[in-house]
Amino acid sequence: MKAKVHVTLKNGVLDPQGKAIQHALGSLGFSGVDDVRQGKYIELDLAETDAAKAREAVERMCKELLANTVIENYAISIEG
Amino acid sequence: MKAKVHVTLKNGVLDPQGKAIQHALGSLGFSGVDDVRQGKYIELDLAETDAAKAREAVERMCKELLANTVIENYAISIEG
Amino acid sequence: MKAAVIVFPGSNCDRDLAVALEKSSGKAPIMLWHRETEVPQGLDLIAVPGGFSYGDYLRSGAMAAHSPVMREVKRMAEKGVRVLGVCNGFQILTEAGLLPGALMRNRDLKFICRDVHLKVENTETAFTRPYTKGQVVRFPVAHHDGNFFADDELLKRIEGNGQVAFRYAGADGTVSDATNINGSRNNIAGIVNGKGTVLGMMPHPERLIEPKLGGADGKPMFDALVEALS
Amino acid sequence: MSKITPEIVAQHGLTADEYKLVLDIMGREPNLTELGIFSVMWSEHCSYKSSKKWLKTLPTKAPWVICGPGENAGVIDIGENLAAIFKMESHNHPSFIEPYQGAATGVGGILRDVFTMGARPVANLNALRFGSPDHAKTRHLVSGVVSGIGGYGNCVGVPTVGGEVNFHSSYNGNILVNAMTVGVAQQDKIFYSAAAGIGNPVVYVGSKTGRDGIHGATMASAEFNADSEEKRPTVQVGDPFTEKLLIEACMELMATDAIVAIQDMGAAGLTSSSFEMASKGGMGVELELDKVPMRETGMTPYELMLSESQERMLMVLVPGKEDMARAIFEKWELDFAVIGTLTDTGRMVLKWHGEVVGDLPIDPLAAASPEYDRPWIPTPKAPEVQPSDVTELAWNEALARLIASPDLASRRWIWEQYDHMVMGDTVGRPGGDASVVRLHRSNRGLAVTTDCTPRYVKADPVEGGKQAVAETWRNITAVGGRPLAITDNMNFGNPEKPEIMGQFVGACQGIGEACIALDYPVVSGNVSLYNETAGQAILPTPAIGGVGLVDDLDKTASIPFKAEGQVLVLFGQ
Ligand SMILES: Nc1ncnc2c1ncn2[C@@H]1O[C@H](COP(=O)(O)OP(=O)(O)O)[C@@H](O)[C@H]1O
Repeated sequence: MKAKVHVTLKNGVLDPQGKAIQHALGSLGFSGVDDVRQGKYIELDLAETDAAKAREAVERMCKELLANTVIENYAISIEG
Repeated sequence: MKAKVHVTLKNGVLDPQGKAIQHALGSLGFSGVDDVRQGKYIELDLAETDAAKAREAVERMCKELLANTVIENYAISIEG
Repeated sequence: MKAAVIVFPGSNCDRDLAVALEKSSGKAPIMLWHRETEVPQGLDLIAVPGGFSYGDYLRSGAMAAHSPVMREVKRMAEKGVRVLGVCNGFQILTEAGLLPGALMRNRDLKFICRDVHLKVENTETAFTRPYTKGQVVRFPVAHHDGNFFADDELLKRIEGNGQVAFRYAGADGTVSDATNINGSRNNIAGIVNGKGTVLGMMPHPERLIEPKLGGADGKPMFDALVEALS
Repeated sequence: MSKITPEIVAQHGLTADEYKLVLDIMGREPNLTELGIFSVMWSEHCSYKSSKKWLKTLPTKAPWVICGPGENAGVIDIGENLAAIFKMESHNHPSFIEPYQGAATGVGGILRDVFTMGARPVANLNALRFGSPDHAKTRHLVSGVVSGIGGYGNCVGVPTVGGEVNFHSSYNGNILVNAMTVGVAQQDKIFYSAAAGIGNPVVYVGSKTGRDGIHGATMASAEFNADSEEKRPTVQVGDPFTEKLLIEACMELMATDAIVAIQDMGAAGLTSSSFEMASKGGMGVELELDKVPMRETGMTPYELMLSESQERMLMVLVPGKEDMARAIFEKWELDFAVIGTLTDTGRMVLKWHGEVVGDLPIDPLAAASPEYDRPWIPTPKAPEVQPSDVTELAWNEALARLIASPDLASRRWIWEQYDHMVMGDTVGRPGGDASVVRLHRSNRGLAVTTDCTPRYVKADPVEGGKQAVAETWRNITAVGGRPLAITDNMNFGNPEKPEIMGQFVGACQGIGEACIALDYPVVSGNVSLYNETAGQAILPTPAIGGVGLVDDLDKTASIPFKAEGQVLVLFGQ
């Protein structure tokens, strides 16, 4: 199975990267960009074939390694 | 409108970050992780209200700044 | 030699590069702010320094590559003005399309700061002429994203054209995976453009220009530029 | 009915007695914003209430001391109209919770303490203590802290040239991350924090204010426990790129004559910076909080006063210089806002869209904060080790054990992740005794080092304190430097326990005695108490940062053997 994980900064946590991208887009002449947030996108190929079990494993991976839950949220989607 | 951009490494480009995550998951005792790829996930809030125009603008942002097309692919999704 | 050093927000080796240029030429280079839309007349050399332009957020060098001044740098490079990009400067030159390839995160994901040995490959440029082909020199590196990538086809072209200037090597000149500090393809540490007028390199020649700093292998590069461009 | 309940008072880390003092000072019940300000100002972290009495005993004077403790950093004369400005500071608790960002923001904070005084930072050091190497969290913490320190310092472009690392199980739940910055300024261009000039504008520069680390300062003073998990979102994210811009913009403005006073917004942000500046200058302040650049919507005066957002500074300008200053900060793409004026009232008046939302007397808060003479007991003398207590090992086996010991193993893995050469003046790289950075365009240099051996301090705080000072002295002399002054970072457990307080008192005594004997004063420092987890205190760790001058860089010494046939000599007893 394939798992896709999005790791994003929690609301209210400073996002220097997003801020810098927004600024750079402005200097490139792109107007009307009100906000930019940058996160991570992780794709995992899993040997597991049961979706529920796969989700449960990825959930633990997020908590233990992939996300830093002090400042980040994560979202998981599992695909056949 | 909101635009979500996924920037991922092209096939054939080695992904040291993905490899490191895979390895770390292994040492944490997670078995059956066959491959890991890491990319970027960028969310943009746009003033634009027309989806087609928004997509077209974000397409240009990706080409000019958000992705390095020598090594990266990008995918855009636009949401109301 | 009339030289300029570009200063981006977040450049931090701009002064070091200026000191090295001044030491060889006796003349302080012009410091050019990234917002400049015109460069002074009669420049012989433009140096793009190391550092963390725009924090290296998004990708190293990506935002700086789009600075107003870079349009001018490109225009000057087309005219044959020599351009030297060190470290972040190399990343900026690839992002700006002045040099081929891309610089990715180091293989072991860590920032590396130490002296490394380089094998000099191409001595036909104004930058590398004082070295002999195959000579081993020692320069410091200090980077997180120095892993040079080019796909097979591009790599073949770069190699075929003799565009490789330096490779990571051992003290005895061996080039192997064990001497590849960051995972660069073919151990590439620095390349030139097709005409040999633009050099980008991850190691810092400006950091070893006097024995007191631990070595002077970088000094000949600046001396040679002064000689060639005066 | 009272709005401030005893629960709210307790949540703000104030004791019942302290709250009584609040009522006395205010002459009425404070509102929440005012209470928040008291809690921050009177936290251990800001007020030094448990340690002040003992810190006062340290020797702080010498003919070459330009400014001792009390300012943002200490200042010493290094000749040729130059001054070295330096300080060490802890970021222990945040680094345990989020090692990368905690350590990174620690570096950012100490850099600001130094450049706020007009010095360009020229060297960073870091004194680190981790739990035992086989503890489950240690690896993660070591790698996070080291990459955080590197991530910030490398980006800002200040070389990280030295430090120290120890491992001991007492740090398993409470690591220590002490960061030191050394800067160099022209003696006639040193900036202080005392506000002056009625009517002068109070100016905010740097990053926008968010809800970062609200209550961070109180957290740094409260003992860790299981529910510190809940305090997690209070960790701030560092933005070294903005810090670099802030350094350059401040340096540019400092070259003019526009600044009357300047201070960084460290722990306790706008509150401590505005109170300290006003209190030192005997001024009053009126702040219009709605003018503060804000990162988020719906922020309240309480949040603005308590936010610990990073990369911000507060300045008092010469009237009429606002536009010139604004142009500099805008060039560096930083926020700039006039947020208040100095008054002659001796009070801090906080306004929110024209309405007064806080009105507090400055001096009783800042200068007259509580001071405790906490009970302490001297550490009992440890029994002397007898030769018969020691098992003898074959010399090569002993050597192998020493080399393999985590406390002695090579630190190359760490310093190679730090750019220790940027700025082109690192003459003595890490790996030797003190590191040496050249004074730019000269043949003189600064020798810098940090040292402490916590197990010695635990066995005998007085001797251990002396030893830490002496070790920095030796490391500086070993490279050919003349030791001039130190900064200290006192990391201890809960001072409400008399044994812990006894360690603190003993270490202060030892440090003081060594400094007097060596004519080597303390010019700045920082105290971090309550370093305990579940009642288990860390080893007492008074980390010492030493700075010395190398008068002639052609006369230095370094560690490597230089050639075959040279003679080895052993000095001392
Ligand atoms: N955290 C660190 N960061 C940078 N350099 C370090 C760090 N820890 C140790 N070093 C360097 O490693 C060398 C050895 O350190 P240490 O064992 O403390 O030396 P000594 O005990 O001789 O003073 C010194 O040059 C020191 O600056």
